[in-house]
Amino acid sequence: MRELFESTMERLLADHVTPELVNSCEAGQWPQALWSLLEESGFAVAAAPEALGGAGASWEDLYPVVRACGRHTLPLPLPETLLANALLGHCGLEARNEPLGIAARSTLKLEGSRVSGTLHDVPWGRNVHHAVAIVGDANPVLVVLPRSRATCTERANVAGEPRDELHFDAVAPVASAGLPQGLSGEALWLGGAMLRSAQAAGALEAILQMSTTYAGERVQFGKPLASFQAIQHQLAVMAQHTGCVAVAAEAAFAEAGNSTELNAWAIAAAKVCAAEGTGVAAGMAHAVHGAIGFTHEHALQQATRRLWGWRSEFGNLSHWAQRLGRAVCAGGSTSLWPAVTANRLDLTLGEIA
Amino acid sequence: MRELFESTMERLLADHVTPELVNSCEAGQWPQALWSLLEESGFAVAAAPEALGGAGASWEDLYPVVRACGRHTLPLPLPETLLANALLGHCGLEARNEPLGIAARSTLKLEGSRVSGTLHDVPWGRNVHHAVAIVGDANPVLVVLPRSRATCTERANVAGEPRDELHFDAVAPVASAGLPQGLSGEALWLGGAMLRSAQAAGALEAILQMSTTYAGERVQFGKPLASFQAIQHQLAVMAQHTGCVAVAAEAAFAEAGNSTELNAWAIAAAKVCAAEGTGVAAGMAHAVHGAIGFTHEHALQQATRRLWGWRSEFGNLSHWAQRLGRAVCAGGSTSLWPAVTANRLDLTLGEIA
Amino acid sequence: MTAIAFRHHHIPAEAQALREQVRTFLAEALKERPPLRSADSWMGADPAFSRELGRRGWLGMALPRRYGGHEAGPWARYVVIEELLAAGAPVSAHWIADRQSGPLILRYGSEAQREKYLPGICRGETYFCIGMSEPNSGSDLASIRTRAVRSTDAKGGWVLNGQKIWTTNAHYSQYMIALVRTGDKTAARHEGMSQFIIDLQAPGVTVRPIRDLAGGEHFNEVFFDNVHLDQDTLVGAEGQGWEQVTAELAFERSGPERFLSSIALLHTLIDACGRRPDALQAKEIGRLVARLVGLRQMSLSVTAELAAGANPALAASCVKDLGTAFEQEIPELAQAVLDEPPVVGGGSDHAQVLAALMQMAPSFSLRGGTREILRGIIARGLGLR
Amino acid sequence: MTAIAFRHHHIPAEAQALREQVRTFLAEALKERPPLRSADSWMGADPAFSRELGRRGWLGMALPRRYGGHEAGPWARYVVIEELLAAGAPVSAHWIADRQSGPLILRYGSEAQREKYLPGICRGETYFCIGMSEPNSGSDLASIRTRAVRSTDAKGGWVLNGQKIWTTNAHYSQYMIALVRTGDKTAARHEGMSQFIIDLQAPGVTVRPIRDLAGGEHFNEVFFDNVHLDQDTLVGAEGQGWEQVTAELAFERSGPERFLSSIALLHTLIDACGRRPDALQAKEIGRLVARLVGLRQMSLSVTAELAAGANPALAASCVKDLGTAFEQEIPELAQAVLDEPPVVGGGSDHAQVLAALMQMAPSFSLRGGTREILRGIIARGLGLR
Repeated sequence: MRELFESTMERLLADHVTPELVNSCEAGQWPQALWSLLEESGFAVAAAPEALGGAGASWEDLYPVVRACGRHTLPLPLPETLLANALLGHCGLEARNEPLGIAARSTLKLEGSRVSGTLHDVPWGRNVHHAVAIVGDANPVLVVLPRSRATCTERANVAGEPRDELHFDAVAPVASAGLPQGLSGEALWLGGAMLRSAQAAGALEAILQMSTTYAGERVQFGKPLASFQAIQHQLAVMAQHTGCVAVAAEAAFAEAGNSTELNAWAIAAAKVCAAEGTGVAAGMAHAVHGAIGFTHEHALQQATRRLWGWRSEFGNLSHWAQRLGRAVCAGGSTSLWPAVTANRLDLTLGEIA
Repeated sequence: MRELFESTMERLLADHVTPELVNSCEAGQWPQALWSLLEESGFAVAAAPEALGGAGASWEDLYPVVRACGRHTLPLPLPETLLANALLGHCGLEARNEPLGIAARSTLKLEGSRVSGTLHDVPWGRNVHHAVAIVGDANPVLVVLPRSRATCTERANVAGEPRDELHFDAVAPVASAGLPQGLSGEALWLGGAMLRSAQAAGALEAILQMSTTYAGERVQFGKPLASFQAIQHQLAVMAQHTGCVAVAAEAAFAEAGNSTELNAWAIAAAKVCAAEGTGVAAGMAHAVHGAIGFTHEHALQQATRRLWGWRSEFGNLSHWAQRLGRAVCAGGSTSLWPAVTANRLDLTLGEIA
Repeated sequence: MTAIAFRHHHIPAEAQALREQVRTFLAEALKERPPLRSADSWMGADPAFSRELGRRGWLGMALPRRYGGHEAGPWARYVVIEELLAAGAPVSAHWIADRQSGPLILRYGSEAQREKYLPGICRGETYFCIGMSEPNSGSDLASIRTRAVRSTDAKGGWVLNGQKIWTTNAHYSQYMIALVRTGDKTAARHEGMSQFIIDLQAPGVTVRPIRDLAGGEHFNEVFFDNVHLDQDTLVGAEGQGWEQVTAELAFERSGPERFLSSIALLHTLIDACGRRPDALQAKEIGRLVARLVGLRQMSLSVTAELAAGANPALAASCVKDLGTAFEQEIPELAQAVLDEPPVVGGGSDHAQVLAALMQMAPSFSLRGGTREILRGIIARGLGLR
Repeated sequence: MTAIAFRHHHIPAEAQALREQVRTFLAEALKERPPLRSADSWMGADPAFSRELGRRGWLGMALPRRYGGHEAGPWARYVVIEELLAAGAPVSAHWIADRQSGPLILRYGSEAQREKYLPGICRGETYFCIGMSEPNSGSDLASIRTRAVRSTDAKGGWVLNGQKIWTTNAHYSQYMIALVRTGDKTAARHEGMSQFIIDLQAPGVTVRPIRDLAGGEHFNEVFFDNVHLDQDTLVGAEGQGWEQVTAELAFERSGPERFLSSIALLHTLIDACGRRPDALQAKEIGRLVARLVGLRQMSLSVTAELAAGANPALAASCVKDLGTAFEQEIPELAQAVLDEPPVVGGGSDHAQVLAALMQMAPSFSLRGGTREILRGIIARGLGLR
């Protein structure tokens, strides 16, 4: 399934996501035609079980899809919709073939059968049909809230992608269910971090490719940029981080597999590698491109600005690094290597500090 | 005075401190002949007032002397003796023309007219004649303790320089005095950090010089190392940090001047720059030199190992950076720029956390 | 070891005395200015503010009095400039005129040029941009193709054709000082170039803004289509443009603008971390403060050398390269040590300033010489090439 | 984008099954070993330990059974090696023989050579070193001058003269596999080189240890003065030495030894920071852990490609260069985040391990290809040169 997903998605995005489209979306457009294609192709619901209207795809299958969204800077909440539908499926709720929002952080409270409060940083909050959130600490419940009943405060991340606040006042969810065994109340935070690490992997591949191509074409001081040792070294370092992020993110998806439980250890490692790789590679890509990469038309900055935005979303470098560090220290040095080889350690240990 | 100090010291050390001498000292030798030269030339007591047997030299005058000790990796406690005699002078005590130890950290307690406890990390503790420490928090007193009355546990820093523990049991100081107004109970810690930043400045200059020379001579792939862009860039970055440490350290000495009070702000900045510059430059110097720089005979490693040792002594990078950071945060952003331009901010604010 | 002899320098007391005046003025003048605009110091143009600085005698400070200047010496100028930048004052309108064009015209210009341009610069009314880069030239200025040829008609002078690009502030400057070819096409790469003062209102000049990644318009393309240049628009000697520009660049590489570009973000970060930062925040803020202290000392050292008539190209390049690294590190660290994402169009001051500087920062290593150029200069200074 | 296709790989279950066995053995075998000695894994030689590994079937694992090997496949070997290195086991004695010389002899050696050397390697009794660098050659192996010329006397074979330097472990190895010149002096730089197995006890061989910065003796100079080499000491084809060495190096650049060299210090750092690290310590330790996880995944990806018969030179160089940066970062961070100076001859385990690795770390980017060499390979793989 994975190969089919990958090739279909790559073709679809390569055909439709142009720098012009991305710019028009930053200016406020919602590319309905492209979203309809994604709905028709079944990607929006792919992560839900077949019995609930999805394709039963595992996270391992979906890794190249999310990575491709990053590589092409898709200006639509497809990764978020995949996650939302996966969670609906785990909770036994019907998949929704529509743009869905997710809110990992909120002030939501359940009062009887209605919820009130604010969802923070909802990707494309202004455009989605419903938003998915988890409410309650002791007995967490997944709720699906109609966007039409919310008031929206528009915000954007550094790349101009909508990250809105949705305010609900005594609104009845259109669906809700308690979380099943193994599904963390943090699932949207963990899942969001996992998605962003895969998108970062894709965008890093894109800027490496652009930089390599540009260095081969651009002539300075009578020879191609690519022939300067300093440029070669920068591209080599970019390649190293790009490879590291790609494989760390893939491991996070593979460890999640089809189970309800996401793997916090592998996700933390991937998100940290992605945040760090972004810092190294985005700066180098701009250094290689020079001024041209700063123009509003250039695809480079569409990728780098998203990388800068994504690395702060669902926990920045220190958030995830500190969780890893606290967990390892709490377990002592003898916990480290077994955790590395098992790709697993209980990160809730990290909450003690 | 400064120019005379600088040229005299440079000549003296260039003539006498060879890699062989440094190695023999690491193996346990005490170079008495060289120390006698330093005593005869008056450097050991230079920082004390003339009335108390010194030359009344300011720290600004002495900066090039301490930097030269670093550049030549002088295997003797001359910088520490300068500091000890400066403090004796501030306390109205007679200067001592002999090798002196300093202990910024100790468990020393004053009981009547006698002291007991352990002095930690005393440079050349096994060789000095007396050690200077400050005892007591409320009414701190400077004490001069006879080395002959201590038991010594021998330790060394990463460069093999003696950093011994001296244990005293009910020993009467040979001299003691309360600290005058303006002299901090931390004076040995601050002063030690100031000395190490100047030594680092000198050693960084030395390894830049060695690396530049080596890169010009060594041929690889048919051309001098110096002609490779990657090598040029590394040496350029080394030069930047070397310059930064030199001027930051000099500023710390200049701000201290002749006054009793050392400038914690300028010292903190210098020590942080030195620690960071060491990390960058020592690694690059070894990368440029390749395997030859690892041999026991080579002067490069004599300088880099001291740099690695010194950056941990009298507070590591984080110690001083956190003091700066806490002080600036406690004052709020509006305190930053006035402190930068005045080269001064009360760092005791930094102790609240 | 003398190649990089940085020496500690105190700013003389008479120059220091200016500091409080400038601070007091800025505290009042900028009190309503939100942090997001302070982040944009270089890019923020405010002609009224520039004229006010002119009135106060803080522009053209080093220029002779007979041209409207104040003969105030390099240290007074340094104090004023660092205070303006640290406060995030909107200096962009007059910046290039005050820093580069004025001194260039004084040094190489004719008496007529000095009289024509310098008084307006000192008043904060006359703005310049610098025409260097061209499409396909980038850092490689020797490859430029814009060309002035001797006019054959009665007016004399030259006729200019070609194009400049990435020209900061061309859209509101009255003049450009451009480096163009005047020699024959077979000349060596660095020969046959000259500098001209071009009136950007002249017929045949077209300025087209370039929209940047953050949506702003600071850069421009400037096209020259048979633009007539009078004889007295030539600055300095014909064919000496390369040498003149090279001397100018050394000046450009060591001032406080080479390490203060992200200072507004350091300010919001300090306040966002609060009075009791955690161990990570304290360490990284303190490390940045230490580097700031060190860079300023380096910059003062270079200023002293320039004041003494030396040409400290190596030291100046050290300040610029290390300073740029510092400016670029601030947004990286700010994003890493505080878990607050950068936000556009809302959110806290810190989140917005972070978003702005995150996007601007990569450009800091392009202006005034790329990292490769600077390190090449340093390597040459070390005797490596 | 396919040039650096790192893919996630699970280690197969049958190889994983070995892990607990190895761990249990190591926990017992190394329980008295102080951290300072664990820090010295590569450099620590312990022939008894090596023979014990041989007895357990954990050496020569990928070699055919008929030579004493175990035909265990690359994953089982990977598991054993990473467990040994993570535990800081003293692997130095057999390391090169097991990792490089054995596979080389299997691949290029004659049947007689295989029968002569491989069983001893599998038993942990026969140790090899590698003769590559020479004075004035450094990374530039094509410039080596040690030369074997055809013997003119009755015995046949070759006569070897010259010198190798920086030869790790030559002082206790029985054999060296050396790259030397056999072609005529006018041959191109990479031509006319061959590999020989040299008996280090043979007449004319002198091994002289080089004392290193920390006072240890791991490197050697090895001198050859008319050393006679039998015909059957030539490995592979005459004149093919360069190609053989190049293929060997790719194998050498992606294993866990390329990022685990400082693991003992990460262990002592974790314990020295304690169960409740501060914000700075938690962040830096966590960042290192994340990088370790990522590097291991990269290394597994390269192992899978090697197992599938590919030659992932670019990916392997990525692992080595990023892995070395990681190994070198650990002592830097350890010294920065905990205010405990490195100590020699006393003090805490952490202080002593820090002192040891601080001094060793710069060498990590010299062995197995310098940073410049590796980045050059990556750049070539990206199509840049």
